[in-house]
Amino acid sequence: MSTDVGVWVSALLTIAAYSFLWKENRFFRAVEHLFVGLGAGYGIAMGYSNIVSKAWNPITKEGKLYLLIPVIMGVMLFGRFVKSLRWTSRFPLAFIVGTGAAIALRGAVEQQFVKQIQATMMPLTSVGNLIIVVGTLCVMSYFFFTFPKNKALSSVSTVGRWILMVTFGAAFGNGVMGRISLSIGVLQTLFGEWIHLIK
Amino acid sequence: MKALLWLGNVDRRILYLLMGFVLLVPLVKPMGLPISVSEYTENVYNEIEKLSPGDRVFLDFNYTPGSIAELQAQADSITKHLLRKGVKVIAICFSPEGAMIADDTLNRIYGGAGKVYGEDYCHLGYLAGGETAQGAFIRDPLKACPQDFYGTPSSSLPICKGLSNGKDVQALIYFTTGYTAEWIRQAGPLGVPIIAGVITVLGPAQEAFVQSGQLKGLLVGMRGGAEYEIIMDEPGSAAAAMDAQSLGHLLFILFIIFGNASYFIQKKYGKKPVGGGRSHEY
Amino acid sequence: MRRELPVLIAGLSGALMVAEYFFNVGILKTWGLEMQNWGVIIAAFALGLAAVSLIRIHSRKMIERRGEWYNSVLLVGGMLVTAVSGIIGPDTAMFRFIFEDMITPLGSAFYSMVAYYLLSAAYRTFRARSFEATALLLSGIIVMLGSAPIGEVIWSKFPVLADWIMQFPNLAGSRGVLVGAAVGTVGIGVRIILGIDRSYLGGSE
Amino acid sequence: MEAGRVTSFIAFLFIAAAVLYSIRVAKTRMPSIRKIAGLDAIEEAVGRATETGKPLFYTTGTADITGSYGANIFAGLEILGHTSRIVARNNADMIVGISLPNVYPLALQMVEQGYLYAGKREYFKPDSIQFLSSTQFAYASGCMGIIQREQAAATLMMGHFMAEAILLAEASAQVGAISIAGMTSMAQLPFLIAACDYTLIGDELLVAGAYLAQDPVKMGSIAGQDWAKLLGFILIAVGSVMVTAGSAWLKDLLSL
Repeated sequence: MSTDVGVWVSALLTIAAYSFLWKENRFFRAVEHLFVGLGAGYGIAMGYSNIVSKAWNPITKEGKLYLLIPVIMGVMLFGRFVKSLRWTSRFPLAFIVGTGAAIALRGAVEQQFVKQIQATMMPLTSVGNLIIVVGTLCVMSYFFFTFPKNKALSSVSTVGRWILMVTFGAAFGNGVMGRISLSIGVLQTLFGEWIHLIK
Repeated sequence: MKALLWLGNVDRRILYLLMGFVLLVPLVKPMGLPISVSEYTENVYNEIEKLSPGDRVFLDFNYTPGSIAELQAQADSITKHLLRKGVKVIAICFSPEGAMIADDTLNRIYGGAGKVYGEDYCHLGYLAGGETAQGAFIRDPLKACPQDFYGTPSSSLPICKGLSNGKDVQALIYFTTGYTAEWIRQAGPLGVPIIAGVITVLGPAQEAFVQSGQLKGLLVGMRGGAEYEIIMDEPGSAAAAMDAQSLGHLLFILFIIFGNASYFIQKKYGKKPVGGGRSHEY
Repeated sequence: MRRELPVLIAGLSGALMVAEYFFNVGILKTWGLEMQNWGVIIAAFALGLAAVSLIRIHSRKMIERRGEWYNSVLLVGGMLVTAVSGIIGPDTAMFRFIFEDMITPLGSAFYSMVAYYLLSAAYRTFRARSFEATALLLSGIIVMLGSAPIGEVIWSKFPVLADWIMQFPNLAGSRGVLVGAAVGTVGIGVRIILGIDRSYLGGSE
Repeated sequence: MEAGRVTSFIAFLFIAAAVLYSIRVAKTRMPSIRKIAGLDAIEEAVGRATETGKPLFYTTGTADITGSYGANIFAGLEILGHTSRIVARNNADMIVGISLPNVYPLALQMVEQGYLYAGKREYFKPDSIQFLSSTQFAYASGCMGIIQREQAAATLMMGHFMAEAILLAEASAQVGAISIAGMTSMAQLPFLIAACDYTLIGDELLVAGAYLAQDPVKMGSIAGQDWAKLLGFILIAVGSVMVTAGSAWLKDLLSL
């Protein structure tokens, strides 16, 4: 058994969380609330250092007064908590939504649309390439929604659905490994660091 | 026959106990099944081998403590490899919790080897704003991060000298629980070689970027970490966990078989099968 | 003005970000980069939003001693201690303790529980009841056997087969979805920038 | 013009034009859509709830309307409106679990409108829409509690879900509920496809939402995006044939 306080704290918290697997209970609810609180507190600490380095210091030390604009917008976000000021939070939100949508859009056109199409232009000389090219086309046609129904389209999109199922199967198989990894990690901590069972 | 039907309806708590037990036994008493190294992991290794001493790379730790089991082995091994190559590392995070993980990893590996902070490695901390922040960072890292994790002006760090955009580093390596195409969208246009380490569930969706060459290398989950430990000849926690992985997978497959066997028997004898989506007959 | 101005802000900032990407004009580039940095600053403020709503909900519970109010004490107390010690500095012993011995084990425990549910879900519902379900099941099992070392011991070709699934049919499936998603991203972006779709801005009304 | 971005710019213009044109057309004539399997299943699910006298559970998941999954949440809300109309018509019961403060008032409004359309305003119970928690696992355990306590006859999950997806699906399987899910995340879809009775895959969710709400902007956008996808389809097909025949002209053109 470990004699370290930290190890004991983490082991007991883990057990309280795992008790949920048996039944929802008060210990689980307690650690769940604690976790929410710690996470939010952590977020504040990190956000604070961002604000200091990116806004406070440049404004006070370098005189970059125009940075007051994003600071004011940041403060306006909190308007949503006051009924009469609720409308103010729409301005920073609009900025976040507008820039965010544009930044995702421009990258998506080049890297996800053009580059991916280019990479799919392959010589149809091997079974593998044939599967990639035809498969991609079939899956794309599964996501045509408004074209008039015809036999060719519906049979191509059925094949697309089959390919999607194989894709999902692969992700499922992978997912199993990922989730097992996480529980192994917990067991390694519990039985390695707390009870010294794993060497 | 009755036994098979019973096997199709085991209480979930028994399953949970079984799984805990099956995972624990090989951790306590390893079986030592061989782990082969995949082509993907070799590609990542070769890609890092191409770097020369003095080159700089960005390391992005985009994961929370919940996924340490999946990604820490990858992060540790790659960092060790970079250390061996004498490459300089600049860490950055776009998830708040990643900042502490990056801090621990670099101090343990680079600091532990006697490398100098600010000279051989540095940690620029957490940057809020998701993809918008990633875009800002790759275009002008020092403008995006005027201070490092400890509050030192980043332009005063020797390692950041002459760092005006993403083209000034030789690779971008990220470990993530959540990105799908974000870095490819933001760093791809600059032509920085990108290497990704992702949690296992995200693996399949990245294939499209590997084949197109937008990703220069891909490590997937704990297995990827274990393979990298093997290739580096420093087996660690991930390699040790692979036996448990094997038994865990067998348990999954075994119970999927049990479930299917009892499903088909019930169907054959005209009973309403237990379980199975889309089988709700009226 | 309260309704129109936000639409205009979203449109202008979005249009600038698109323009600076495609056109090599110095002033656009400078402003584009500046906008991205502003986004980071605003996002940093947004991190405090969750904290404020949590404090609002839970201080009410504490004052009224409603339900399990002691859990609210735990939540708000934990938040304040973490925030203060983190602001003092990431190197303080308290902050390290909270991160390493509380946040880390709890995060790992919550996420890892999913494995257990996944096992019971796979067991209950993963049935070869149709052609499609069988395709999913088979590809799943092959990938499982291909990635766990035991699969290779059972049959040396499992990893090869699993790799084949990943590199061909899976690639086709992922790519088909990816291209469709790219088009969708552009569609939403255009709607927001031109102010045709305002539902995204109405959330806080 | 930035070097290497000419094709991207043209592609952007094409997609934007297709979307804008189709929205204009949709304002006078709504496009028709192909059949989406999970949509008819909603009637079936409500039917089950009516027969058994047990409630239907509906949730939109753990993403906010302002984030990158906002579109999914709106689709989830639109389908909620449609579902509540059928629920009201059949005098069935429904409970809605919400995880985000921003989504709560919208859900309330959607359900009330559904009852109004069905002419059953007096049966609308605001308490049936519950705010659970904006934290992932607190929300998940809240949903699981409702599903099991109320022995839900059907569970509908439409919106965006992360690791909690499998927890909810498993909880509804345990009580034998019909489950219908819809989301776009490739990482979670496999688990839902395996564990749920019906699943709306990827964009099917968005299309279903727009279709049920008969929103000309969204429907038009979907029709426009179809043309963009068709462009991609044709480029891939022609490009591959040309490369096979030994000409990389089209492929290289895309690097411009």
